[in-house]
Amino acid sequence: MATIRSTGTVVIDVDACKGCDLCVAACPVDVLVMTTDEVNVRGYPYPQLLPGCVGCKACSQICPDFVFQVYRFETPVEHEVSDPPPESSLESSEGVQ
Amino acid sequence: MATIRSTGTVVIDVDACKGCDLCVAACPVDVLVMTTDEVNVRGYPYPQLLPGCVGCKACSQICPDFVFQVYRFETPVEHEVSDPPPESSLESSEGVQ
Amino acid sequence: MRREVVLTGIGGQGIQLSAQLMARSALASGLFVQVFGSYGGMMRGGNTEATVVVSDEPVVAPPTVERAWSGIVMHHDYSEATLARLRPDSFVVVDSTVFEGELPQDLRRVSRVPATALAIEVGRKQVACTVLLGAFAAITELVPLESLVGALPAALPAYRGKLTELNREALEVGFRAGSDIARRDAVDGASRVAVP
Amino acid sequence: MRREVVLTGIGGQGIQLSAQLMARSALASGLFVQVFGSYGGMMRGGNTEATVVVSDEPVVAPPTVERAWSGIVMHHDYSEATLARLRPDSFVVVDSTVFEGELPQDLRRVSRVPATALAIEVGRKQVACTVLLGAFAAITELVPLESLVGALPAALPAYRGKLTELNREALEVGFRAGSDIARRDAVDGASRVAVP
Amino acid sequence: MTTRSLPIIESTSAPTQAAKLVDDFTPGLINQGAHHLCPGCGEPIAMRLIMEAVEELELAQKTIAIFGIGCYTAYSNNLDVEVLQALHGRAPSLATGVKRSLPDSLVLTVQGDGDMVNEGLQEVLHTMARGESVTCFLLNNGVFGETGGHMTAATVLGQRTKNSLEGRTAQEHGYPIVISDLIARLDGAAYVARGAVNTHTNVARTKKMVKEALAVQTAGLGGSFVEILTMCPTGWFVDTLDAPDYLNDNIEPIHRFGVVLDRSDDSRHHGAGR
Amino acid sequence: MTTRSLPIIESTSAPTQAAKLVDDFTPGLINQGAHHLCPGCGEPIAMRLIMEAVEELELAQKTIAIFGIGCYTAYSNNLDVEVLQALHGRAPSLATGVKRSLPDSLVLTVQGDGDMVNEGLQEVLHTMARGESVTCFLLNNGVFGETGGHMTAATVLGQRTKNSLEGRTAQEHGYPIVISDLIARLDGAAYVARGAVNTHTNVARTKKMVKEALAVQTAGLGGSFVEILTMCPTGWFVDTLDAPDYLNDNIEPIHRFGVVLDRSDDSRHHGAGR
Amino acid sequence: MSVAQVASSGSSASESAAEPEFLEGSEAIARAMISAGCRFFAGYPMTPFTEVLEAMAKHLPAQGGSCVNAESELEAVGMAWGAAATGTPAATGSTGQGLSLMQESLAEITYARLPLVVLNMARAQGDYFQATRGGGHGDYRHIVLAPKDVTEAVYLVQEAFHLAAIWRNPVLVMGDYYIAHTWQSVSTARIDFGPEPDRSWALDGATGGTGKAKLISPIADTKRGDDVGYDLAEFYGRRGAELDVMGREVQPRAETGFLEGADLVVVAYGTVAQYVREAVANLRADGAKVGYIRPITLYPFPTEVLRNAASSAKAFAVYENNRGQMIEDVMLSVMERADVRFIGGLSVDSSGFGIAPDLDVTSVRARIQTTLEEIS
Amino acid sequence: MSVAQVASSGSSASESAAEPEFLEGSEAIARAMISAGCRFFAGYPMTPFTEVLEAMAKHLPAQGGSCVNAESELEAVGMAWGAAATGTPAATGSTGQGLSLMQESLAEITYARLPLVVLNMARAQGDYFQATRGGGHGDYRHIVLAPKDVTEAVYLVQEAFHLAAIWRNPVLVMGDYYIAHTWQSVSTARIDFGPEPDRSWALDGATGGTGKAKLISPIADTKRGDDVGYDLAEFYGRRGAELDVMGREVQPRAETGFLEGADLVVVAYGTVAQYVREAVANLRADGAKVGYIRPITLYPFPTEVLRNAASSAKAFAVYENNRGQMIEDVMLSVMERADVRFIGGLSVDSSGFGIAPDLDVTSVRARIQTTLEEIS
Ligand SMILES: Cc1ncc(C[n+]2csc(CCOP(=O)(O)OP(=O)(O)O)c2C)c(N)n1
Ligand SMILES: Cc1ncc(C[n+]2csc(CCOP(=O)(O)OP(=O)(O)O)c2C)c(N)n1
Ligand code: SF4
Ligand code: SF4
Ligand code: SF4
Ligand code: SF4
Ligand code: SF4
Ligand code: SF4
Ligand SMILES: [Mg+2]
Ligand SMILES: [Mg+2]
Repeated sequence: MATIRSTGTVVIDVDACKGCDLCVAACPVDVLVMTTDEVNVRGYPYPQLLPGCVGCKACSQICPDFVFQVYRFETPVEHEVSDPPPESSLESSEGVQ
Repeated sequence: MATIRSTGTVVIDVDACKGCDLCVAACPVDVLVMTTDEVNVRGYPYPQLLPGCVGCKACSQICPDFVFQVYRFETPVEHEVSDPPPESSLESSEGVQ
Repeated sequence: MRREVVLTGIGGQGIQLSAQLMARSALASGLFVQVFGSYGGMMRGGNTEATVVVSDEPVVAPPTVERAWSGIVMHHDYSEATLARLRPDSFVVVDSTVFEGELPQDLRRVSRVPATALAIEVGRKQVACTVLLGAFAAITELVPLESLVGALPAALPAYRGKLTELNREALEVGFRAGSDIARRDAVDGASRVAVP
Repeated sequence: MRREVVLTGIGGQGIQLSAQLMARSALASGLFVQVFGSYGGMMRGGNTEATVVVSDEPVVAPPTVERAWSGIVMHHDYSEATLARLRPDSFVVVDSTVFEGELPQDLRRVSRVPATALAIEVGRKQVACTVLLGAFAAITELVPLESLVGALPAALPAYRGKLTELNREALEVGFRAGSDIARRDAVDGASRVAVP
Repeated sequence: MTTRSLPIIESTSAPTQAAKLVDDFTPGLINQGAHHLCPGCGEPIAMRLIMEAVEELELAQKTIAIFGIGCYTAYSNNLDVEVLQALHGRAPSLATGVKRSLPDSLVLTVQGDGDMVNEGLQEVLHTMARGESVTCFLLNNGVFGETGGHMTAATVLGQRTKNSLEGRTAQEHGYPIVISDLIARLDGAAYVARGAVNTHTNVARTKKMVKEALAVQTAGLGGSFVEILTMCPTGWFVDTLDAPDYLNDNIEPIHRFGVVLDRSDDSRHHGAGR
Repeated sequence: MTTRSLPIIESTSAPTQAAKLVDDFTPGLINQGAHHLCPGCGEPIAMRLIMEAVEELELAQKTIAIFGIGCYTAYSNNLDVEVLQALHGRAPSLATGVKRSLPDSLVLTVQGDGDMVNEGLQEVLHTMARGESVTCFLLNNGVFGETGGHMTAATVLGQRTKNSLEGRTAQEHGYPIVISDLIARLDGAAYVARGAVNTHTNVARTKKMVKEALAVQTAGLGGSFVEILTMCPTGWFVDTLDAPDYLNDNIEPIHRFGVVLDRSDDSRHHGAGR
Repeated sequence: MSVAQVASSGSSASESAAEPEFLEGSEAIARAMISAGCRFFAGYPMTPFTEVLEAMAKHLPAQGGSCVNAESELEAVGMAWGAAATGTPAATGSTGQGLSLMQESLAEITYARLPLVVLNMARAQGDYFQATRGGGHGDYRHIVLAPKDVTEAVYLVQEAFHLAAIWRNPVLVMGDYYIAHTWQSVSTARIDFGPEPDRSWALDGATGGTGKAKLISPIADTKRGDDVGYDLAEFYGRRGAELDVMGREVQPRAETGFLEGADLVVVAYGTVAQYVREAVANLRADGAKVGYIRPITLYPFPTEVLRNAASSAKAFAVYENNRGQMIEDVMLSVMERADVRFIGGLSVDSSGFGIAPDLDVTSVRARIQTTLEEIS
Repeated sequence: MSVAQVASSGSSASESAAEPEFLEGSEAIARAMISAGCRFFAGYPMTPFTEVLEAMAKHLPAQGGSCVNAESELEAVGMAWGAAATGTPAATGSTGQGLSLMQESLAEITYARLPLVVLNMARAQGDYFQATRGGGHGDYRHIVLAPKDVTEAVYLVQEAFHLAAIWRNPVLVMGDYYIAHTWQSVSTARIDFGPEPDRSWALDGATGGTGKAKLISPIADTKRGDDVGYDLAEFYGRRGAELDVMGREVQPRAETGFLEGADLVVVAYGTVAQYVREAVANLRADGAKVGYIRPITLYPFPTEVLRNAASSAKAFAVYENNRGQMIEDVMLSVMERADVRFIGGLSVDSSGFGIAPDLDVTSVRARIQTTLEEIS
């Protein structure tokens, strides 16, 4: 068990997504993952949010389909998780492919 | 009295001339002069040759109306003249304007 | 014998490829075929539609038909005009993963196959229509599976060679799903729609 | 009263300017005028022609006339069509320095003025037609010299202002030459052609 | 595939905790985000950043955007600025007519490389040479996306396209035009820069260029021009996720990122027009 | 007026003394010298030197000359090489079609600055960018001579023309395009040079450039391009005799003489086509 | 001779207070355009359009307008398009080749429903089909006006701006070398054609950010704000219907002369018609039963005028300076109610513009005479 | 149903030895062009012309030809012009806007008397006027062929090269999205149309330095070798006369069906005519007295065929996918011998090409039915 702190969060407009993965690659803290077993109304996998978002707007700025709304919390939010977060966001971000 | 030597000469197709003066300006030894009291069939003054041509083709290459044929003598030709040739061809060439 | 099949979907689902496979497979069986494909409007992801006419005598028909014998329906977007071309007694196979539209009331039979889901399992969403074609073949017996697979090399552009394998799998997966449906239908007593 | 004058020459002789001077001078006398100028074909030095119609009532005529009262002829090149427009009883003034062509047989009178030579004396070959116009005015009395000179500023483009003086001189030189001819003709008993 | 088993955060609606909205689905000047461009296409990203720049500079009510013809044309329908639709290649000339008629407006064009470097090369060059106070944006993806991914006059050597399946070669297909560098040679141009939308940092960098270009127009300094390299996974025969790297590795070495020309400090330089 | 009183040499026919003809009225490849271009026009001089270069390289029977539309067009009638008349601005595209069909021919175009830098800017740039093995000649006099001396896209600032009577200003008329320098930026171009015909020494120098350009074509190295500055006393509002100096003083400082690009040593560079 | 159908140019000149000036046709046209409100002009030199361009460049800036020396005709028409989209009364034009280059844009400007005046300062009359049927792609029409001389050109050019504004459609004015190069004393003062329609459709940037930002496009006129995109069928249908209305409601016009009792009616337009009129007048004076019709609007074509004349005439002779184009409109009007013959033919001088050698009253008269003999 | 007037495509396919292949229309057209000898092609992508361009790029180089991906349509037509001047059988083409851009060159290529095949892979049928009257400047015509399907396109495209060579004139082939995108089994083997005319007029450089070097120009065909310059009047006169001869001598063609006893004749061309034919056949089967005529040559128009039909029919109904253009040629043929009505109209889908929603047998049939009722 560990605690992950999110200083921001996103709203994901799932049905707008075209599954291109660009957001996942862009997220500097690697908190976006694509669905593997579910597709949206257009038949695309789409991203889901894990704890740890920093509200950096990387995803929203790179997303070609305007799927994200980004918020920054006034006070950070803590999430209890079973595993520790990955060491390097960059490596793990690549690992998502 | 003096002697001027011509190592070349030109044939001038007077009626083809449009009186632009470019040949006169081009002649490095200043042996072309424009008529001042006669015009050709199109109403233009045209160049005449004085002794001293060197057959350098400056006139024929610059003439926009292909008025000149240029020859080089196998043996230079001497002309008797009353005045000495001008000192500097460039200055006198400008003087012709 | 003359069979008209209309296919409809959105760009990137493989509609045109499926029409080609069906056509070449029918040609291989000595039938006459005409295909008309319409796709790519102002942008990607637009409508794509195909009309396949298979006949045992030379086809002299306008490129589009208005009374089709059956349909392959990949998506609800833009499907309206195509669905309107179906004969009252025709039947359709539908990609149940994504299709959310209305179908005409009077169809003889509707077979729902989760083609996109199966395609993603195969490894590429883009082969969804090939999956549905496989199912269609199983249900209608208009063309045999082997000849569909055999048509793949000719129908895929040379530079897309690596897709042959994926599509072969998709056809097989779809064919299996279609066979299941056909079997179930037979049990249910639904009327067969295969080529007479 | 209606007078048609046609002018012909090659580019650079001042044909259009002369037509303008004649027209504006006639306008200044309260007459009605129409001018049509044609010039500049594929290249410089091509044909240039003008038609001036002067009348004491408003001019409603096609731009070109085919029965002109008189002509101003600056050069033989291209002059054929223009000369053909002259009435049998018309007359022409000709630049004798360069004109080498044939004139129609039936002209009432031909006045030869060495316009180009005179223009070169004035200092610029390009004012040759203005010289001829001066002569024409003296011979025909269609327009007075003063009003031709008066028309110069309006007829010359602003950026050619320095030419006003040259052209004034040209008009005067020509007028003098024309007056001489007119006087000589009068002595010779040649019929007058001036405006009735 | 990730092996982590972190909890998925619910993200279908705004957070219940106190939070500030820092980026919306679409910028204020895009009426409608949804579009039919391909997955992973760079063009909507470019459109977003241009519209954000206009909004941030508070120029929306002065803007007239003139569109060329390519995949991006679909966007003419979605923007909340006034749009004038041009023919293929002709946008800069329309822009000239608009700007001369409305000297106080902000006039921008949106063209692709096919539209600008092929069909309309002459128009953009003349407009920039003249020093027209308009801003031209080039969405350069190295292909005619719209017609199915054919080579353009800007396609780099070696690139595979629908009509250079083995990769563009100089011998068969000629050499590409490096358009921003060419435009920077024109005396009428006051600002020329090249950015990209393949990473979010490039997006941010490019937005600065866009703002600078618009400022140059507002100041009447002459022509301004921003080339934005965009991904076209469809035309490039690459997966959407590989496209950003493909751009870095294959296109950027020829069409280099950066400010190519900046005369914004030269107050003697000024645009044409009245 | 000269004050000398030298005798006038009779020069209506060939000399009676033994002499060698070193220059004829017109070069062998000009059927007809007489033309209706203005007194002091530079274009016939340029045509002469191009035709001399073709003759000296013994390429006459391979040559197809493609003409644009301007005063020089009159020359299409006079040359003793095959001529294909193009529309205004379009010559380089016709040249491409000819060269692809007859790869062994020598294909050259003759255009003016109006024809090339205005109406057909796109065509020459694409042709040179592509690296088409053709040679394009530009007779640049800074005006549309043919229509009466209007400003072109190559007219230098300050020059008086029919539509810039007080001299071209950037603010009113935009900036000029320095075309050879622009073309030299194109990877497909193999040889780019700028000469002039305002003096006989420049004529000689320019002839060398023309020969080099044709040699580059023969070797299939890519596009070759020679700009020739020509006098247009009519359009420039200057006397014929002042025109050569006007060119030196006003035009050459912007459109500089010399070889701008020479890849003729780079054997890896090659033109497009088959 | 009676000048029929419509207020001809004569009346217009008198409407204006300003004194007539002695002007070259090209200059008069330019001044008339400015009087009509033209504030944007772009063009590329080509004789005899050049002359108009020069005059616009000289006069327009002083009126607060812009005249751009465009780098080519393609660019000129593009610039005019841009200006027109801002609601600025705009014009462009060219000659022959230049007009051909503009066809793509002229077609699309029509779909985009923009007012624009286009001058075709033609060489000869070979562009009749292009003008009346549209040389570009698709299905569109321009209103086409064909003045016979400078005075009428000055009137029609002004009216062209009015018609363009009313119909939000390009209006083509057919001039030629003769009109451009003829000097006449004319008034170019503003003519009042009644109230101008509103231009609230025009772009000025102001609707940006309101959620309803304007759109001007050849395929739509409002943004749909959905993700489906434009509905071309709907738009083209609507635009087509508007064009139909324009074709029906614009008043066709013609000048007619000597029609009473005419066995033969000669049809000609533009400058050519001036020679025809004079030839017909001569023949009438000699007792021949011949009249003429001069279409002033080439589109819509004055079909009724011809049809009415066909009820009494035996034959029609069409004189065009081309190989025969307007003759199709004449035949479509007359049908088989009278014989239709072509008596024109292309006539050009060595420059391809300038004076048409065949065009003089004597030879026109001779052709009419021959036709009269043939039909009697 | 009888296919009238001319050897239709059916016979041509059987003439060739080669086995039919299953090909998309665009590919079939490309192969047919190559079979016909085409060795130069240039084009710029635009749906549905793109597809032909792609196929040419794929196949032409292997035959020793050149296919250039031109940077624009203006450049494409220029390249084709250059190639044509060397005597190389050449073609180009485009769609809509692209064709409009080419009008200037297409006009001048015609004056220059060069053979060229031009494909108009049209969207809808709005370009009828442009094709048949020439959208460019001046007075010229192209031969215009309008196939109804892939099989006929393969035939006519080959014949186009032959006609272009014989007449030294551009020949336009009107295709569309349907033809480009329809797959059929067709043979694209070479069809023999008889001996090819000589091409000694073509440029190859060889006459340089002979004193008689060749010239190809839109305003002259030989150098005069004097200082006067070209004689445009003479040249245009000659060229015009050649065009007249071409217009008279090229055999007009049409397919006709069910004309016997038909009260109503429906006229349509191209793909549209396929729907009309089927609708007419249906109606005939139900006893309606209706027939059809499908012009195959749009220029020269098969006037006689229509005129003959007019002697017995009460009315003609014209179906075009546009606002009515060919109807003028129908009226010029039928005159007032029968009533002429327009039953077509522009029908496009949201892309502006692709499927025309109105175009199905039922709705075509309904329009014909209505007309039948109106006239009875
Ligand atoms: C005159 C003309 N020719 C061709 C076309 C067809 N066409 C539409 S978009 C396009 C290419 C667009 O390429 P680009 O501008 O790079 O935009 P992209 O699709 O790559 O975003 C072409 C050739 C056209 N619309 N108009
Ligand atoms: C499409 C088109 N537009 C305009 C013209 C008119 N025109 C003929 S020559 C020319 C200018 C030529 O200028 P340039 O090429 O510089 O040649 P110059 O006369 O200066 O030698 C123009 C605009 C034309 N012939 N075609
Ligand atoms: S806002 Fe930043 S941290 Fe949060 S999901 Fe988006 S990219 Fe990741
Ligand atoms: S970037 Fe946007 S469209 Fe692409 S996967 Fe992420 S949310 Fe979906
Ligand atoms: S050849 Fe030389 S020296 Fe002789 S006249 Fe000519 S320029 Fe003068
Ligand atoms: S250069 Fe030629 S045209 Fe000019 S003055 Fe000399 S001879 Fe005459
Ligand atoms: S084809 Fe390319 S540019 Fe067009 S929408 Fe798809 S990815 Fe974007
Ligand atoms: S106008 Fe200029 S370019 Fe033309 S012929 Fe005269 S001097 Fe030469
Ligand atoms: Mg692109
Ligand atoms: Mg020039």
